[in-house]
Amino acid sequence: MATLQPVVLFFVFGVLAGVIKSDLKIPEALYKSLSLFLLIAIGFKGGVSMAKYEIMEVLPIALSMVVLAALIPLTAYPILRFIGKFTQADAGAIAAHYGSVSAVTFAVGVAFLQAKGETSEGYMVLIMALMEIPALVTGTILARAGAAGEKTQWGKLMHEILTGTSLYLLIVGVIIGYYAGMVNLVSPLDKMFMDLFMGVLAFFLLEMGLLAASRLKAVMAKGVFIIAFGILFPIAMGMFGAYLGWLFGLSPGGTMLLAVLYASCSYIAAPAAMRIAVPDADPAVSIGASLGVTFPFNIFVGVPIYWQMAEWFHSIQY
Amino acid sequence: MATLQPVVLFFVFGVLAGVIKSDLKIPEALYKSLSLFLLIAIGFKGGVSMAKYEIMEVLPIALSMVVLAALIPLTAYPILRFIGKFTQADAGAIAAHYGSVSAVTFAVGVAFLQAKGETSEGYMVLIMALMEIPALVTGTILARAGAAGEKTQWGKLMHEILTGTSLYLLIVGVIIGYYAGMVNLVSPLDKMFMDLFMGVLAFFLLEMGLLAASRLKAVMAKGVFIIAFGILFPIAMGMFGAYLGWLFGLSPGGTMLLAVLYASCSYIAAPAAMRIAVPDADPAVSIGASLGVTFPFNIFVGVPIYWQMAEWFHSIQY
Amino acid sequence: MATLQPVVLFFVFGVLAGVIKSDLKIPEALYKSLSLFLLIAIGFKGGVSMAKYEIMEVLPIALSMVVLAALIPLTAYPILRFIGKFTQADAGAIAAHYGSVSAVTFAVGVAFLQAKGETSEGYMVLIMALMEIPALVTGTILARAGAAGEKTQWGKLMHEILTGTSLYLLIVGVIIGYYAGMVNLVSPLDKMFMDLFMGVLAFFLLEMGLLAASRLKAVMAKGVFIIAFGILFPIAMGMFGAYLGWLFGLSPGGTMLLAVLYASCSYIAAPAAMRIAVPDADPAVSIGASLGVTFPFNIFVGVPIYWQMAEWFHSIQY
Amino acid sequence: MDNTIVMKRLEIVIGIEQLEELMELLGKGGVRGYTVIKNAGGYGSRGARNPDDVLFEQENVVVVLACKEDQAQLIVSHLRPVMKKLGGMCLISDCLWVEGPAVSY
Amino acid sequence: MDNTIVMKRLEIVIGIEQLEELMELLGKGGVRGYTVIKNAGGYGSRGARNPDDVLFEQENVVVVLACKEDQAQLIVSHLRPVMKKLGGMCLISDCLWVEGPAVSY
Amino acid sequence: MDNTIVMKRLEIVIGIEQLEELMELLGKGGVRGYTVIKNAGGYGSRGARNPDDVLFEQENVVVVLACKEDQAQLIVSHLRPVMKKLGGMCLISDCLWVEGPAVSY
Ligand SMILES: Nc1ncnc2c1ncn2[C@@H]1O[C@H](COP(=O)(O)O)[C@@H](O)[C@H]1O
Ligand SMILES: Nc1ncnc2c1ncn2[C@@H]1O[C@H](COP(=O)(O)O)[C@@H](O)[C@H]1O
Ligand SMILES: Nc1ncnc2c1ncn2[C@@H]1O[C@H](COP(=O)(O)O)[C@@H](O)[C@H]1O
Ligand code: NA
Ligand code: NA
Ligand code: NA
Repeated sequence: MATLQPVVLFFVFGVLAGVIKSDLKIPEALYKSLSLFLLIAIGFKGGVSMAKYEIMEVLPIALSMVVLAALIPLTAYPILRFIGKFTQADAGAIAAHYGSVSAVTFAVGVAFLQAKGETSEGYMVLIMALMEIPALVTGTILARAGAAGEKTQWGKLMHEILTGTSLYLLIVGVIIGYYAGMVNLVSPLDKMFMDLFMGVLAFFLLEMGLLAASRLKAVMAKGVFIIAFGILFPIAMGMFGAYLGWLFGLSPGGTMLLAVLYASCSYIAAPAAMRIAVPDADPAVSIGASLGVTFPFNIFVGVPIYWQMAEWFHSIQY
Repeated sequence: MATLQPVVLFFVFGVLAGVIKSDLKIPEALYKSLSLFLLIAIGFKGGVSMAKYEIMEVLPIALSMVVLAALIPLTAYPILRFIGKFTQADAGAIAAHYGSVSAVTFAVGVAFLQAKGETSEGYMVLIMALMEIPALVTGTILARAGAAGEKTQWGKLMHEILTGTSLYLLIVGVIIGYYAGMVNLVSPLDKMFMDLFMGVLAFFLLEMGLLAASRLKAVMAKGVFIIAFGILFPIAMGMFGAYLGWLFGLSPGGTMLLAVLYASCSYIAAPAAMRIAVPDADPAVSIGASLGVTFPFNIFVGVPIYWQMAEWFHSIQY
Repeated sequence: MATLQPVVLFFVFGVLAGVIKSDLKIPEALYKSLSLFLLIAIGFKGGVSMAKYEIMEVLPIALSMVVLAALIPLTAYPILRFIGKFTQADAGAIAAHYGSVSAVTFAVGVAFLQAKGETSEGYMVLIMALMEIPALVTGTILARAGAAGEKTQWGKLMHEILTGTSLYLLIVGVIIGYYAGMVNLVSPLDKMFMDLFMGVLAFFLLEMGLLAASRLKAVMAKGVFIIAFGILFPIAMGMFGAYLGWLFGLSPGGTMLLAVLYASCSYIAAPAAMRIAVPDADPAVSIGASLGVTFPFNIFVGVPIYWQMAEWFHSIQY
Repeated sequence: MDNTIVMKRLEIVIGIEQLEELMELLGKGGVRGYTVIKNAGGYGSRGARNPDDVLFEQENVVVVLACKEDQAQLIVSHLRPVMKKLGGMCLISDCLWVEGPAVSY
Repeated sequence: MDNTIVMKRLEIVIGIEQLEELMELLGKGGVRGYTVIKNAGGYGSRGARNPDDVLFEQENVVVVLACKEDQAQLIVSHLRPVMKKLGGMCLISDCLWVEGPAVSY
Repeated sequence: MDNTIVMKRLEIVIGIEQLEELMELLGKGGVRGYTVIKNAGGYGSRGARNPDDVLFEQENVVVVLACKEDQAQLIVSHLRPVMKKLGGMCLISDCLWVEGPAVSY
């Protein structure tokens, strides 16, 4: 078993603070500031290491993995709709959440690799940024296809997806990191965006713990199905991601990160997009499952499992 | 005389900004964020260095020093009640403040040792976290014993003390620091929680100066007694703490920090607890004395004195 | 052509976010916190390197450059009043803005030198802090001389100028940096105020881009004159500053920074002061020109030009 | 005015530490709509309260609530006994509710 | 009361995502003054709205507006048709405007 | 309504830079209670005021104040002369004060 990273303990103590009703509170401005930081820093880090590749060479692979991510909501939807008995709107919205990604889970994965001394492909972060698009669009189509009621505001939705803070800052980080890498001026910026990464993640996880604690009750009320789904579905998708990563010839580290991307689900960008696209879906269920079940599962259990999967695939001789 | 640390000058300029009515303002969210940081960082640092000890060996010593801290409010109360002529409620509440500790004063003490190249026992921070408990409980008993009026809300008070942000985050810091030290994964977190410690303290002291300036008037109005008390009582308690530290065989650095803990008084955790436990006490006096008199005295004059005391005790041959 | 610094790309993406109406928002508390940080850090850095000089030796030179800065609003006023056809109040207020300085532009200049490996005189930051005074006073006189209406509140204005956050924190930074340099205790503070400088600047520039985008429309409406003024006037003043710097025997780096100070204009301290001194001036024009035109011009085009000027003057043999 | 219903407007100001208790009371009163403005300050029988004080929580909360007269009567009768502990203020005035599709009173 | 004008006071509570639309409506109604309080929370037909939720924007906005009766009538007639989409609440009450030099109604 | 006192409700909106002056005025008027909501924005004779503008302080403040009619008269008489400099708005309406143990009016 891999050593538990100290940083994820912050999540545990965030949850605990919520459970024992501590008066601990993270100021909203700090939470938002830290999330801006994490998005830029994740992008920057990826961009810097992308500077070592020929972009044009990796682009087709990256785009394939992005497009294939549309399969995730397509798999989730029937399970949610027909086994979970969710309404079309809810099933589609939850599917969109699980097709999307969690940058913080990705960050925990990166930290895991770092502690192991493993490297990964820098453009994984580009895949993360772009994966939102097919996931949210597919989820919306599933939620709305044939449904009565007001017409889907596709224009507004696409604007929200494409200019939303998450995607925008990740891309900004990638571009600036890439440029800094090319002109060899990474140095004074890395003191902030690389050295402080783990410390900022610690604070962020503390707040995530508090948030997860406050959402847990809503999810528990929804019964055992959503909890089972929140654990089993990521494992399956992680396996699928690891398989694809290996197939496309990624390094073991990159393979594991692709598994993390496929397995993780969104609780920031997707809720905002779904509110516009599928206003009749209940955000409590999707956010609750995403943040209260899948996120903790992934950072504690999932990440080491996806690493095992990556190692297992890479041990195959053929 | 020891060199004045640059970091404490930030306090001076915070006070000055208040006095000349500068429009300088620290955003509330920044103040709160920095205080979260400092608590975790202080705990973390202590936890990391505790990883080098056998916990079970130091626990009895640490707990003795915690329990003995109950003597501080017991000493303060009669002075405040009978010489200072405060009401029972006020005397008890102020006694609780002086029995408690100031994490920032502690931090200045740590910075002082660092500049001197002296080390100290990591578990001092554990003592700091736990000292709140006997101090606040004793102070409350003194304030309420035999008093008429509503019954003391002991349940609510103990919840506030035990789950309050200060104690909780110090302990969280200690645990995670200890764990990180044990598994040898301190490294990426120290970039944040250790390297930035002094810089964050600088900002915090600037704000503390602004706050102290705004409280000074209220304290001045209370006359010369409270000012004399705010200076002389910490000296006496510092001496007591230094004596105990030496008695228990702490290093000179640890001895000095115990003196700082005994001499310092609270302006964050204690006011919150006293509002619940002793609602009829006037917070203006206790916060004013604590922040307007004792805090500046300690960081400028007290800390070097407590160091002298520690050195003096440790020079005793017997 | 010099390499574009990665950090200024953050400004570009801030503007872009505004233009495409991204929901990206920097929390107000973060913006304010970062600006406190930058002011202290700029001062601190300057103060530390001032510790290497005999203050009394450089003071006359520094003060001369401060006093000569009064010429900037005196030059700007007739252009604005008679060519630009602005009202007396508006012309005076804009002149005051252009006589003042932008600490962020200065910071970009410092970063430029750093990337080039060039040094500069530490007391440039003192000049920056003090330049506000003659600029704002002269601008106010120009705006109010002979004007009817309420009397100028000189007392209130001087208080605002002298105790305003910008000037105050720069001076605080200088003093503490100087002291830390003298007692050789720069070390733990530099981890914050020096190492993180560029990263903080990056965030700040992102927000400045957002702000500039939101102001651009107001400035465009004012027509081509103000845009031409916002570009040509700084070039002329930059030339004047570079000439003075060379005349006073500054290093090439210092010469360039003086050019930056003369060329840059204020959008924080000056608006606050002008609201008190010239309440009938329209802040939309002065802030718009300052932030929407001159600031971006300076950080992208001006800074490299001023460096060329400094090199050119220093290549003169006489 | 056309398409309006005669109603009562309640405006309650209390310390934030008592908000939870107030919410429970309103729930018992069967209230189906209210608006909460946090981060208020003020002055009253307990002296000044400044929401910006970072050392000592003193925030006030303003709760505005439109309802039918009989429900207002009910809420006030629930509220008065605890007013002693709650402190703060409660104002009642007349208002017209502009009818819309949603009924949240 | 001396030196006062009889006017109407409108108090509108909506979600912040609809503020822009409301502002346009008020502009069309020829409104010359209003006050906006953001960061409000509340409860209504769509359930609870908590402005402090960091994951999901649920902020309410309170808009207070004093105007002459006929203008109030006009604003309400503009407002009612869109109330369906807007949700929220709109109260009208009587008030006196204390005359000053500036006329912003 | 039972257990209520007939009172006046004042609602004042001014720029934050004038709050101190207003507080002094209210003090002179013998006011014993008021509520302050900061961070408001709005639109009036001086144009739009946006509390979120980081470059230029434009915050408005809403002060709500319940008092007896004669005191309202007094406060308004104090307020009107300075309204010119203060700008902003002041509304007066009728209300009932729900009696409690504390008297802060
Ligand atoms: N009866 C009421 N009294 C006060 N505020 C209300 C009332 N009904 C609704 N609101 C406010 O209007 C917002 C939107 O209402 P709704 O669209 O019905 O959910 C709520 O979140 C409340 O802030
Ligand atoms: N008719 C009105 N209704 C509501 N608020 C107003 C009205 N007129 C002015 N205000 C408020 O008073 C502030 C100052 O007004 P003024 O001094 O006229 O610009 C404005 O920014 C608004 O917040
Ligand atoms: N007469 C009043 N007018 C407006 N607000 C009041 C009044 N009296 C009390 N308040 C508000 O109610 C809060 C609590 O009042 P108290 O419990 O009397 O101190 C005060 O801080 C004010 O915000
Ligand atoms: Na996913
Ligand atoms: Na103590
Ligand atoms: Na200038």
